[in-house]
Amino acid sequence: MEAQDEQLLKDCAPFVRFSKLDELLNLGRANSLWPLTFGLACCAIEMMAAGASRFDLARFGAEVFRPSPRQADVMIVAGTINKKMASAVKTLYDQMPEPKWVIAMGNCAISGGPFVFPGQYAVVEGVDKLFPVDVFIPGCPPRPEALIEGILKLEEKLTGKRRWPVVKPE
Amino acid sequence: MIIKEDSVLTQREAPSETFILNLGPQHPATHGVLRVKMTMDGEFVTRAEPVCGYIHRMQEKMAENRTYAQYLPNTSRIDYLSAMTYTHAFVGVVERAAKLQVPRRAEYIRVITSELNRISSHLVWWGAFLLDLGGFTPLLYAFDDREKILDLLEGVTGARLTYAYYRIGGLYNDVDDAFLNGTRAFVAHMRPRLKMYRELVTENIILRKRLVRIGMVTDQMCRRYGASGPVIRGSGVPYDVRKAEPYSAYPDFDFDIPCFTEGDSMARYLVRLEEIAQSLRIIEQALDRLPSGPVMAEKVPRVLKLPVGDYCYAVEAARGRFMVRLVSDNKEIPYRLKLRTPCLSNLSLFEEASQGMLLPDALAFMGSLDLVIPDIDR
Amino acid sequence: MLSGDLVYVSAFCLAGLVFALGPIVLVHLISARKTRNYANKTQQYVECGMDPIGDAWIRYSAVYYLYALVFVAFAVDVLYLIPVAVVYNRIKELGNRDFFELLIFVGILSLVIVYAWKKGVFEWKRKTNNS
Amino acid sequence: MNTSLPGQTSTNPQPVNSAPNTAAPVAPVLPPVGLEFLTRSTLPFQTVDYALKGYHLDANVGSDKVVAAAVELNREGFALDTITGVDWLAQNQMEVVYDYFHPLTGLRVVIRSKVARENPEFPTISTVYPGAAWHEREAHDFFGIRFSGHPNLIPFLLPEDATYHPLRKDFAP
Repeated sequence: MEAQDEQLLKDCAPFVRFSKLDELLNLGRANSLWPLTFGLACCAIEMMAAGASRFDLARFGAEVFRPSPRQADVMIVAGTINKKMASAVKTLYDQMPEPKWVIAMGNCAISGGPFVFPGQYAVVEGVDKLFPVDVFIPGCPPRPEALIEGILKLEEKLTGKRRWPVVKPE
Repeated sequence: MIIKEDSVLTQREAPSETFILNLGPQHPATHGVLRVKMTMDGEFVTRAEPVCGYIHRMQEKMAENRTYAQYLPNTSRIDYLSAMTYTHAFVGVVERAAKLQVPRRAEYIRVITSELNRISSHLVWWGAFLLDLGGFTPLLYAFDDREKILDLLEGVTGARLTYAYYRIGGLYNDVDDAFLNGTRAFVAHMRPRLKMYRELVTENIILRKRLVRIGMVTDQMCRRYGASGPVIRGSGVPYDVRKAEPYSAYPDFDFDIPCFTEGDSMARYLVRLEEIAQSLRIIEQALDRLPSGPVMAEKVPRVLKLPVGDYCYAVEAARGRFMVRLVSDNKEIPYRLKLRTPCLSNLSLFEEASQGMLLPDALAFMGSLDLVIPDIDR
Repeated sequence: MLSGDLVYVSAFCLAGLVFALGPIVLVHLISARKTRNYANKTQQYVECGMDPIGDAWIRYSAVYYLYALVFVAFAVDVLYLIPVAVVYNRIKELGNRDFFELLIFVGILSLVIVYAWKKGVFEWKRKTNNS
Repeated sequence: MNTSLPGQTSTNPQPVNSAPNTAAPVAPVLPPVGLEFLTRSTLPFQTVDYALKGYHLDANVGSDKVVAAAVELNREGFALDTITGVDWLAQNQMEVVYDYFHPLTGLRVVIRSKVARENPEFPTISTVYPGAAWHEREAHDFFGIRFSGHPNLIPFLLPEDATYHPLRKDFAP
């Protein structure tokens, strides 16, 4: 019986593949990340440019920008987090349903960026001081291609493999 | 069920209570982190009080521990949509205080890049404003054109949004032929596009119903709140810093100030679209008469110490009058740097102008003011 | 014959039930139980980042209810149009009578709009005396 | 609808939504247009070299005469540009500079006033210029200048419970 089973498995290998349900779900989630429109400052304009006609985020399934945290999967923190705004950012993070991810876009979201100087009193130096961040995109503001690379990095984090070619600087 | 004594059973006309609606920091129509506490009576706004400070980034405090050259990148992060004009004001006030003579070619290139930046800023406003009113496709058209401008400016300055292209005394580098030919091609491409925008959107009856006679702002109200730019030009006062306080190379060019007298959101909308046409005219004239020569003043002192005193320099940014007030005490860092930003004054008339408005009209009115929130909070 | 029909109808009801409750069960099985929160504001119903000011249980103006009634009227209207759509134009000898019946039915129902228009529902007229 | 402003007569009313090509009268650098109000004014104005300073007229008044200056400039048709606080730590003084611009003549006027640095107090001009309310709240945020008579002098850019004044020279975070 075993020989026949092996033979059977070998015959239908190209059509049938066994894996965990989670991997299937993650594949679906990775290709339809709904970002939360959370544009704070300059990076928001580059995020809009990424969503607009030339750097089309729709190619990666991430062009549906949801204003409400209840319907968003990933929070792209695009801009400077202010101490007065920190509680609002945390509230929005709490209101997002699991599974949720955070992309820190721009130097301000990574480490306070250009607004860190001795005697600064208003900027939270980095979003990871408020909640865990999955992908950091450096730049001030990062180019739309960098945001797309960040989303691809997040997809790689979800599914474990990278479907899109990696751009090598020649 | 406790019947309150003034409950509906005993009263003929039951008054509906007002509730406070938080048009909070996270809202698609505020295009940033502006919070407006709106006291609503049903659908009508009885009092709308903007609360700012959610993106306050201490620009003026930073000026007090940065030398003049180090502060340059900050100026393009105050209003990142018209970054060139803001850098122009800061560089202008330093040149005015140090009595530096900027070469003619640098002034012309500053005018060309500032006007290109004004067009790209109006295009972002146009796309986002129609997004607020519910039209999704114009944003894609506007950003498509804007990318052409960004390619031109990126070729010369290296940045897409926050250029620190101007230097104290001139420019970072000279423009190449690709930029000049590309700009001419862009001007030729943009004019028919403007005609298409007018047919596609401006003559659309829904847009006219949403904007005509909505958000009325009188010229007296503009003056008392210090509003400037398209807001005051939409209310009948042709005030434009390029004409009122001529700076840089603007006196050499012949252009008009679009001015409408209705003072409603439609007037402000038309002023901005007309301004794009005027900017194209300026760019064309500047390209035709672009002088040759250096782009940097000869002797710019390495360590710049400005004479004691206070100096002002005002420019016409995309949103209005941006003025830099510099107080110097002959050290290499400014003693005090005040940034008079247009959006703060333009928004300050929102509270008085939006009383009694319907909520959707108040949002259309706020969109027509063209606000950039870090410009208010600095 | 009777049992045949009974099987048919019960299958239909079962499919409807599965169609309705299926996603709820599936989501309960697959999705996470709770979400990470750092300011325990998960239950806050307002999604603008700020705590709501004042109470939501206040006396709204009647215009909202009238607006909802117009919607309900047309929802019921569509409810009756679905079976019509299934058998529309099936019976040849009726000619286009079913079209006119449809027209009369929708016409009567659109009187709701006329009534609402007259009562000033669409102008959001404020009935409060502290206008 | 188009009430003519004092000083200059403004443009004639245009038909709806046409683009009239009227340009603002270009203010020559020296002598600037619209100086005739100087004859009527009671403020100690000195003319200043615009090419160097960026404004035309400068007046130094006591802190009590600030509202009178605002009333007069409002009558002349000026618009409030901004209110700037400057902390002179060395001279132990707190200075407030009121900038005005005229929307029709492009004239730039500056009114400045100084008080002791301990608890600086200025009368509010938001009764004359409602736009000044926010500028005054911001000056209060950054310098702790109290504007008596201000409708709601709560922090404008800083968090609601902020008691520190960051732009004072002796501010330590």
